[in-house]
Amino acid sequence: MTGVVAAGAHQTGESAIFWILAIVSVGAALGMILTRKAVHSALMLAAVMFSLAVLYAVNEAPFLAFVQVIVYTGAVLMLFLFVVMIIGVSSTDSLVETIKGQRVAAAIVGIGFAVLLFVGFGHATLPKTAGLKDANANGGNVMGLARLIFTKYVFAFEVTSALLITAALGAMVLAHRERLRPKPTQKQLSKERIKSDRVSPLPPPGTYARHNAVDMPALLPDGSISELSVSPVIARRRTGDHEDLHGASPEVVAHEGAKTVKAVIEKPVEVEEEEQ
Amino acid sequence: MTTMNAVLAAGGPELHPQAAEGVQSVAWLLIALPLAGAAILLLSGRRTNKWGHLLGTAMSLGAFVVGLLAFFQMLGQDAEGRSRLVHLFPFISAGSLKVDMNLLVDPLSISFVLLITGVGSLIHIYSIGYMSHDPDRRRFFAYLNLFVAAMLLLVLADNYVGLYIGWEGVGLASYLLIGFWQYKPSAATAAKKAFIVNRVGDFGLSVAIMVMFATFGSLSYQDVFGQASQASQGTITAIGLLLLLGACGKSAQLPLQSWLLDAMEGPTPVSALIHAATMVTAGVYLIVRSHAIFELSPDAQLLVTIVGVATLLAGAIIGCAKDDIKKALAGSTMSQIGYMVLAAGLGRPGYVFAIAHLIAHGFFKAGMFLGAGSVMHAMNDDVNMRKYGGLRKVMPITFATFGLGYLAIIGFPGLSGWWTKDGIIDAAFEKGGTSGQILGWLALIGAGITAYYMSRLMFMTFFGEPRWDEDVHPHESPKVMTVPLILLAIGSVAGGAFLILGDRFAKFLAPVVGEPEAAHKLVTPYTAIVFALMVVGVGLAYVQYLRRPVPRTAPAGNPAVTFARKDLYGDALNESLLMRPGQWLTRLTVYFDNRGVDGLVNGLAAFIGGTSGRVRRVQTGFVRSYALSMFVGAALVVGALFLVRI
Amino acid sequence: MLTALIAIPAVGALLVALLPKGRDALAKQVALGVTLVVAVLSIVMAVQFKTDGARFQFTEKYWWIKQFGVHYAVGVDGVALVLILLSTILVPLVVLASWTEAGRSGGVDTPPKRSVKTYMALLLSLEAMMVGVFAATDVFLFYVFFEAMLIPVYFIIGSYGGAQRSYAAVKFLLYSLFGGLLMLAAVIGLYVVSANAGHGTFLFDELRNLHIAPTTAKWLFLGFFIAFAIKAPLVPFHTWLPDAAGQAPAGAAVLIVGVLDKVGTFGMLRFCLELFPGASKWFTPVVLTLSVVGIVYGAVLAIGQVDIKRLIAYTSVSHFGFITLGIFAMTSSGQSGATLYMVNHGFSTGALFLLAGFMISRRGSARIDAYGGVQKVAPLLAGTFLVAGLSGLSLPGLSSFVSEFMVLVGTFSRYKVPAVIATVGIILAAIYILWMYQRTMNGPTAEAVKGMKDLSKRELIVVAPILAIIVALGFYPKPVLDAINPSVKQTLVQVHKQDPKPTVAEKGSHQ
Amino acid sequence: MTGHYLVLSAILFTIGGIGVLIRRNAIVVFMCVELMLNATNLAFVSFARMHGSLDGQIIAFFVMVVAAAEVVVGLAIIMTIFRSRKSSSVDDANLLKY
Repeated sequence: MTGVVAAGAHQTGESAIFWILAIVSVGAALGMILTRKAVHSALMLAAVMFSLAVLYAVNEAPFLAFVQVIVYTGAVLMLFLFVVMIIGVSSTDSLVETIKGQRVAAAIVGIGFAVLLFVGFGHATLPKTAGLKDANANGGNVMGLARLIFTKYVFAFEVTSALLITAALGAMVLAHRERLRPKPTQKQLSKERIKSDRVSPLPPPGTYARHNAVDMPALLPDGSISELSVSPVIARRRTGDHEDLHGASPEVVAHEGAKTVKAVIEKPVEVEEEEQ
Repeated sequence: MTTMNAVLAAGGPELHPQAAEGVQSVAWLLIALPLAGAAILLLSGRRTNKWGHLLGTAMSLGAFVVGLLAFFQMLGQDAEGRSRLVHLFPFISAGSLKVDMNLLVDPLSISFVLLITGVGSLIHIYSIGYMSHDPDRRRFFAYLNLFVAAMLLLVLADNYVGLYIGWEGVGLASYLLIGFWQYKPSAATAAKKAFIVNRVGDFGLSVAIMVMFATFGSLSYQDVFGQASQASQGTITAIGLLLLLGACGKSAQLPLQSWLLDAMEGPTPVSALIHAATMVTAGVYLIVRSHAIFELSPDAQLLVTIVGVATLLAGAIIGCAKDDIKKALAGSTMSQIGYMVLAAGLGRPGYVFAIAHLIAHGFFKAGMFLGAGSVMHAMNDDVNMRKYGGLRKVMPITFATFGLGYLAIIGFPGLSGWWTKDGIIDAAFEKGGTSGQILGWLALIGAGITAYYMSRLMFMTFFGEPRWDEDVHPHESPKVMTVPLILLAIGSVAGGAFLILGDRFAKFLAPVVGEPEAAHKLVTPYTAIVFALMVVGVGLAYVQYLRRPVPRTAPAGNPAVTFARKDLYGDALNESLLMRPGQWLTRLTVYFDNRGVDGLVNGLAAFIGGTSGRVRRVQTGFVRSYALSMFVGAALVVGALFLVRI
Repeated sequence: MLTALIAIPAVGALLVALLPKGRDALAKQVALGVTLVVAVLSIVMAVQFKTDGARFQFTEKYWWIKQFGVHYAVGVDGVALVLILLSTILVPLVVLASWTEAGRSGGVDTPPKRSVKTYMALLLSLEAMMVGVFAATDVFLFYVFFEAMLIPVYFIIGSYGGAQRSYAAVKFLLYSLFGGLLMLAAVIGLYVVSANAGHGTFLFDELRNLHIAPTTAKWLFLGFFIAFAIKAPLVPFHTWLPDAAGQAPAGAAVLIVGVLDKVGTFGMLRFCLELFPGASKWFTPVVLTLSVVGIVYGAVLAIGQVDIKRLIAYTSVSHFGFITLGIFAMTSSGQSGATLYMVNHGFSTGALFLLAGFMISRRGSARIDAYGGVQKVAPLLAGTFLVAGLSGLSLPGLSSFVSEFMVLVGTFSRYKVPAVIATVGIILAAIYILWMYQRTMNGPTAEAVKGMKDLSKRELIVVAPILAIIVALGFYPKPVLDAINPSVKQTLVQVHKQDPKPTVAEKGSHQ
Repeated sequence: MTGHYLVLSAILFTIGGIGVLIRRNAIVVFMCVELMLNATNLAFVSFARMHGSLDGQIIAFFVMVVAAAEVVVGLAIIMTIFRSRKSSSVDDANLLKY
């Protein structure tokens, strides 16, 4: 890809790309570890990965660049986002450090480590870049990689395949929830329902309320608030900052809704009569 | 050549015993018979309860018969051939240490054999009556037989190891017999005390044996005495002093005398046999047997005489103050053995008198102890003389035999004690020099005190008004007890004269201890003094205990009397110097071991445990802490790599 | 022959362990049968042993781990022979003694924990290892047996012991493992030295002739010696013994003190002295000091004990002082005496432990003050106890005396002061034994003891042979000494030491 | 030019490492781990170019595969933990301790 470009121009072009992408990737990386929301972190990571993909391409590794985009940015990051969504997209990390001295220590160790590496690189005498022209000569980069993978690294490759299968199985096993008691049949369910206090289904959330978010309790026809309408899991985690409520808590909103409903109830006859 | 020199140096006793023949070649029977008796009686259990005492007595008598036969055979041999060796079996051999189990039959050992088996058999017979009501009579006879066997081994062994085995064997028998009524705590304690104090003496004997082996490379009498003159003076003196320590333990000489008085807790026949006639005289035997060593070391000899004199006075003083008839006799025993030790320390003229006095003492003291046993039997086992009195009428035989023994011990002219004791006193004076004079006069004073305390005992027991408890009805003992008394009394009367007259015994013993320089003079200037002192002693006792009534409870005495009653504070001294510090040391050591040594170990364990407990806290459970340490580790590894590279 | 002696009990152990549950009686019978067979075999072997023959007899040698020069090599000299005999004779008696005690753990206050058959299986496996450790002539094999022995003992103490059994078991294990570790290091060191010399081997015969640099030899000696000193045990490594012996069931205590500890002294004689003669001589003053301290210190401690089994254990500390003293005196009578002492001590302490065990199992307490006047109610028990005790205090006529006498005489001819101090031990021995005897057996019969039964037939059968041996060896130790002397002579040749001549003879030769 | 890539790689790696240390959300921690892996990949790729050999790229390829496997399992674990503890904070899962 880059072989055709003259050395000097190639240098300039490459450094331009490098500097831009370096700044972007470092910035994104910092952003990733500093934002409070996991979703933002994932997006920042995507940015880093894209930058790296381009840098791979610049480094005469087109195959890896594509793999990076497809596997990492495509598959792995999607997986991340998926899990983030399951766990709760709105949850944010608290910024208060709980382990004493962890941040300071992390900073010192991190910076010390980086300094060590820099010093090492500074002292290292790197040979002149050889370029992959010869290596990619015989059928291109993909062919070159394939040749190595299926000859020299074939054993490692096979092991990797085993690893992947195992990982897939492992993920399935882990994600699978063990059923502790037999699945209730419809008959059992209906019997239980008849025996229970409430035969009818639970009221859906948001019914008659001014807001239809799942954590908004429904208003019953008589204007009272029904806590049954909200799933207990969500009720426990109710944070209350729905933006369209303008800072009011769901309870307040619900009460306002209840007033409105009551007002409506006071005049239903007229309305009906008018209509009739 | 060297042996010849040794022979000359030692004064010519026979050093090359010939192999034994005839009865003497089965001298092992002497030991085997009573040993078999003991084994049968101990192992057979209750089955032999009925006739066990008869078997024991028979075994003892059998040994006596063998001893007599051997003795008569010896009389038929000429003087040079009277030491005979009986080879039994090799005992220990390792490298240069070779000890054979051999027996030496010579005049000295045969004298002891006859005394032990003779007096021993009489006491066996006496015990049949004395112990007739005891449920454990069989065991008693087993122990007696065991004692006889061990004592015979002691005197018959031809080397110091055999002697040592017998030495400890009699110690064991003494332990068992003192503690025969072990359910009495006092008896059990006395037994233990006797054994332990004896062990202190045995310590000396053991070290002496070690020194001998290191010096002479052998432990048989023949080799040791043969080479004795070649050893350095220091070594010889050391051996002598160590042997003396051993003798002190066994013969209850100062400073190891304290056990003998307590040993009276044992049955009275035991006191008669072991603690009067035979075992306690083993120390005298040891010194006389080892005369070749002592003669080479005047220092050791001097110490022997000092110990002897000190003990004879101490024993006599204790004897004056005791109201317990057996303890008074025990004090007397100490005192009389003091005489023998003194004699043994005096060198050649003394040996004969030491052994002669030993034999005479064996008779009269055993007789008196048995007599005391007879009295106790009559008095419901009460030993307090203040509750006796006037017994001569109800117990005529006991009184007569006891009285003869009494006359013998105080040195009434013509009786055994007079011959032998006067001989010792004369020998002390003959030693010459200041030390001879001092020893002689002290021995004289001792004779006077002897007369006093024995008369006191005699008067309190047999004369005066009866002071008996109400329920006591004294009676004469049965024949099985009185016949031995009579026989022993005959020995008390005639033994001394038989031995001393015409230097008969001196000539008999000459092959072993050497010929005395001059024939013994029967009457010396000191004879009169001894007699005078004796009369004074008896008179004093007469005034105190016969003219005046004897109070039933002991009056509070002056400090001197208290001093004597408390055994010259010997026990108190032992207690404060040895027992109490020992107990403290023990407690301290146990504390040190538990807290110090073990504490150190457990402390180390606790330290490791504690440290782990603290280090454990590093495992906070926070993954990020672990990650941090991993990161630090990685940084360190990288840093180390650079350090190596750069 | 030797392999059979090792294999039979090992197979027996497996067999007993595999027996069905609940067949306790059968397990006991099988165990007794196996141990009797082993005992008879070992006696046959002893009879065939030629005292004037080669040093090691009944030898067998096969490759085990060829890469490291490890052989399975066994063989016995006189010393090993008598010790094997000691173990094979004691084990059946212990089995018989544990007939009823095995199921009951730790006396009365603790419920039974494990089955009888496990106990028997552990005993049998212990026997196999004890025979193995004495028979091994390959240092590595010796080490393996040395360490493997700990396992059954650990379980015996830990499962069948008294109230503090787990403390005692762990302490025993840790002490022994610590010593074993040092020894392992030394064993490896030996191999390295031999490999550097051209021929890597663990065979005792080849290592004997190995030349080791003095400094190296000292370190290797220390490695072996500390392991053996812990095992023996020598002051100051002794504190595990009272706990282990005090907590172990009586039968196991017999084997721990009677046989197991002998491995330590045996090792000193066989390995320390012969492999590192120079270093041994260099360390002699230290060892002699420790021995003498041990004799007196152990005896004083024994006097102060209130627990019978602990008391016996401390007397053993004192006696082991005598044994090491004899070994390091480097005279033939000292070393022969020390070896004989190992045997005698095994029997006399064994008898003491067994009898103490019988007594404790009746009363349910090991405290001395819980007894009193036992002689009145149980004369046989008291009598046998007295004989065993007297053997413990080395009464002449009983076996211990001969050995103690030889040790003292042998030591004195070279080292005067230690011998004299050690002799004080005989006084202290009288105190601790007789005082204990007086407090337990004499005096008025204590209330709690009144109903005590005398020895049963089975118990009598257990102690009678031991007491018979004690008396027999006391009067006629020659057969044992004849077996021991040639090996000891070899040892002395190896350390280049001769018996000191009597001073008289020396003086004579100067003239 | 290789030096620049390496420095960039080091910086990214360190940032990732610090992220692992300071973030408590298990998912974010995982992302940081991915960042570290990517950083090393960059180094491998640039080394490959420097040496003129494809081996570096192969290693990077394998790293990606392993990373993918790791993410799958790791996320599944996070899910499981979340399911039982209703939390994805790594600090909450601290029961395995002294």
